[in-house]
Amino acid sequence: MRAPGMTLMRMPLTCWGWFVTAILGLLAFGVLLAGGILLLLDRSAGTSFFLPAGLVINDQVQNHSGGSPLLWQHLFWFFGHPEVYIAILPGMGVASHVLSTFARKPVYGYRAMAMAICGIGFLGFMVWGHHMFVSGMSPYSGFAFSVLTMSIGVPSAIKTFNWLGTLWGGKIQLKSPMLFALGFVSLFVSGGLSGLFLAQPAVDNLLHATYYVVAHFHLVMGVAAIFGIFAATYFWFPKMFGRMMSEPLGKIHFWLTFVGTYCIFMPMHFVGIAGGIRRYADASAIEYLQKLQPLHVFMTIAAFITAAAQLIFIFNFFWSLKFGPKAPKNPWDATTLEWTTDSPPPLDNFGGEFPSVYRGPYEFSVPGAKEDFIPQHLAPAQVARAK
Amino acid sequence: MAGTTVTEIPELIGTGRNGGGASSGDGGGEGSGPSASGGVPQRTYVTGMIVGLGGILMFFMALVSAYIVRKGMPNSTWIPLEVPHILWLNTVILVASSFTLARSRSLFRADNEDGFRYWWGWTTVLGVFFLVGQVIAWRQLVAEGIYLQSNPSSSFFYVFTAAHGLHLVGGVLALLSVAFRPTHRLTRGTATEVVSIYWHFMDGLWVFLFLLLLLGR
Amino acid sequence: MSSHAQSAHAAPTGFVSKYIFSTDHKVIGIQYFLLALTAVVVGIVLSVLMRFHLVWPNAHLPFVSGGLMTQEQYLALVTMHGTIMVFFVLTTAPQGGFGNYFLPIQIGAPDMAFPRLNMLSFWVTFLAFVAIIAAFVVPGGAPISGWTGYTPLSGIGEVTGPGEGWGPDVVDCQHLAVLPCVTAGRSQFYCHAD
Amino acid sequence: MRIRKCNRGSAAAAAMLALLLVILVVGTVYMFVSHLYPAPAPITSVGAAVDHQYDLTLYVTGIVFILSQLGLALAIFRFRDHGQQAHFTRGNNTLEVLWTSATIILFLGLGFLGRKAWADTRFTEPSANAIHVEVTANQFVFNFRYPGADGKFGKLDPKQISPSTGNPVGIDANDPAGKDDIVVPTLTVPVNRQVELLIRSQDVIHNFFVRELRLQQDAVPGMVIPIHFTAEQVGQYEIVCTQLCGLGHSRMHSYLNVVSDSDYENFLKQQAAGQ
Repeated sequence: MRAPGMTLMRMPLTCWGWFVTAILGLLAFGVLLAGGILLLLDRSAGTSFFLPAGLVINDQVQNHSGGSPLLWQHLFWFFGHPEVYIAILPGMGVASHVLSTFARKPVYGYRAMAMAICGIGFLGFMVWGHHMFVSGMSPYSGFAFSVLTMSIGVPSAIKTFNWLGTLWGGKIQLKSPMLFALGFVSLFVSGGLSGLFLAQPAVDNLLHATYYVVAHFHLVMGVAAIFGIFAATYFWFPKMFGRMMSEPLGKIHFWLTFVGTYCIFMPMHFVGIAGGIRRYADASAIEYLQKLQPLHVFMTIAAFITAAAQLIFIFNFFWSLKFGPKAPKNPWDATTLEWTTDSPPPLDNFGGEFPSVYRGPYEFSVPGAKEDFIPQHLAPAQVARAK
Repeated sequence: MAGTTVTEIPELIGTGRNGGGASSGDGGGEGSGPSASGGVPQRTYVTGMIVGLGGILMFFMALVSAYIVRKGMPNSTWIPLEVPHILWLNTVILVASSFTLARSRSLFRADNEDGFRYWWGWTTVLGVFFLVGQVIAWRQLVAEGIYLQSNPSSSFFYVFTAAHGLHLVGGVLALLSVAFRPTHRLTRGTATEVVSIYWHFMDGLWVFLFLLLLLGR
Repeated sequence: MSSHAQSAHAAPTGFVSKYIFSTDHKVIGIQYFLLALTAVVVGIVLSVLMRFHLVWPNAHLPFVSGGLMTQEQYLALVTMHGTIMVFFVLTTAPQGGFGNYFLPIQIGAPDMAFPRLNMLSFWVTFLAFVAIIAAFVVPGGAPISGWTGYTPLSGIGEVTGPGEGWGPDVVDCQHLAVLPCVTAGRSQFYCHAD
Repeated sequence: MRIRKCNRGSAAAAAMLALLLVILVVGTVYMFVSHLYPAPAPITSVGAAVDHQYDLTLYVTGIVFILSQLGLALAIFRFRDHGQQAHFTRGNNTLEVLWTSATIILFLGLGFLGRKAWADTRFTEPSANAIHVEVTANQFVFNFRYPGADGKFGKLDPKQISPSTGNPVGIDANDPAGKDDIVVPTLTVPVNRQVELLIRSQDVIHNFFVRELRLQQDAVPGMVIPIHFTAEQVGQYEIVCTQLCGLGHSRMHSYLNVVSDSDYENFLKQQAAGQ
């Protein structure tokens, strides 16, 4: 299906992200399905896969025998952790893509980036136990999972450094997609680093099931992934709907969302460190939780503002659908194939003339070329040279 | 690519590295690229089936690991289940169906349409026999008063057989559709190939599950 | 060969085949995106309610029966926020939405490998979403055992209250079951290394 | 070409984003340094070890955080589009290898250093003279059972559980060893004596968490999970449940009283008399 000349190492990093994500989903969801079926049977058919003997609910003994609650946790998290990367990997791909385009620079260390995506996907299947350090699982396997989890920090760090390398020496144009991609990098760093605390069972003794965890996964897989989605939306909206989105509205949306999310989730770390426990409906029963209330007030106000800011995005989206300025084929001077076809693309995407690929996906600012970008489909002869 | 030095740049504007263009041929199999028609190369369907089987395999492996863990639980009151003897017959039937299918495929390649239909039909019949046999096995267990919730071992027995049975029903339907329905996007060669891959997989999977239920009690 | 060459991608006519049950990966991508957009609005509303309850637990809310939000309602918010955000936003938008739309174009393909499978998986996802939203209104209400659904809490009706609570999640499992199909469809592109 | 024109980013936006990142770094560092909302001081040596490991991680991640965020800010501002030509490069393998190996050493080293604080609570056996207390969690209370004078816990029988008649954990009435067992709703332990908790649950998964002990352990039905600690400071500390266990989750808590040896003896006497 790939176009002539589109070798794996010429694919945009977005495709690498989607590819690995597809594999993760393929292998992970089946496991959740199995677990879900067993759980449903426990609920409705009176089996006891996960339900141990001698449960006393409302003073009545349940007639289940010797099931294992931990078994469910293992099945669930074997799916659950890859799911985290299913959410974030496409975001990483989009971020790399957009950063390179608007820094007018090739992605720094393309091969390393692609390999890092694969590495994260691979390691993602071997770290589910770090959700279960204090669950009663063997402490020795807990330690093994801890080391494996720490090792996921390595490909993540590689990506971060390469993103910085891509920006360094670039010619950065702060369009709304670029702003969100930059926000993605910042959020990914902030959220990823707190993972290094949670990856250690000893420290997890203090932080497990506190708001620290909530802050961590919201930053890294929640907000960061959603920033990736926003970047993708602002970046590809012209291609998808043939009109440009409003830049000023996009920028306002970014500033409010960026500041807002940090105002929500940074204080959350401190609630967690002080022992604030997640999934508590009210803090009134526990004495020490009272002291943390001011932080909660701050976060809630920030949450209201951030939520309201999203209305700007929704308005911008639908308003631009109707009234946005017509988009040219290639509004961002980007190099990948989607920008060689009409906006929006015809039914078979290329109107019958399928492109051939002659070069890597991120040929920006190549010395000797007239334009500061060389689309993938340009044959060497077609490249205009600088005088 | 990463780490290539700035000296290669003229080459970038120039030929572009390792070919590209029409020279490298198109991605599709059977000489039909996307550029020719909007269609999908036949080999895609085979790969698709293999990839799909990967997902199915993970599903069953999850169940199997659950079986092993659950069985190893302390004080789990696990009563080993005496598998109904008809399962032996069923297993033989299913294994036989794989051979008839292989025979039918080879005849198809030899353009022996009648022979192909004959053995293909036998495969379908054997598949139905197997399913019926599984139901009989269930009825025997029920007659002995062994139900889904009676014991973890019986629970797993029903789960395994039901999950595998449902997948096999799909297989039978596929066999029938190939036999009677003209295929549009797939050539019949691909259709038969894809279906037999699935069938052989389900066969092997059953043998594995049967051995697990038999030896892993 | 010729058979599929002709049947491939005759431009669909009529609203339904063009915009509802379309096999065009671009339409499906937009459908996924809009689904995620709807889901994220729901998820944000839930989270705002949670934040509100955490700070003003005794404030009267007009739309809550009895005015005060109960513990059960709060835990239901937690669970539904998690489930909706993870399955219908974070899984749906980047992969189902943009992946569907741009992966084929970026590698120069006319469509996904299995367009009809692709459409099928969207509509199953859609049904799953409808079902999980329905969990708010089924008798017994939404599940309260967190999106992780740890047993025994999730495994025993009396405790979690809503026996129906897990109903949606089962439908969820169904949609998860189909997801591998679409992932398979997607993986096609890569199985074609020349 | 209209598009090309408006491709110019403005210095203002770049400066603002860079400034925001700097504010983020400064604010975060300030919050971590100022300890406005600190965790309470640990009351065990293991807790101290945990805190040490936490600090270590904080330094490492803190440095990475500051450098990368400030680096991002600097890049955004310095390389904003003011008409310059972007510097063409595809990356540098030496650098890749360099920072890859650096992070491997840094992160994995951190992981292995964390082993000790974990091993102290989880790998080691309790000493022979440790005090044994059985913790039973159920919706939504904790109950603590002391073996009593004979030092043996009586058998348990779920059918005999009845909080109303003062048998919340369901001690088997027919087992003599259970006659002198003491069951109380709060945990009282002597200072500087090792205590081994046997954590179990009657219904759903709960969790036993005391911040000052830096100790968290799920209470899983069907399992009895031992953990041990030695409290070194007299005082009262809150025990909370951190694992979502149902409607009363946020109300489920108890107290850990660390008392002097003599007070502990008195406590045992009173309870024994109360049986």
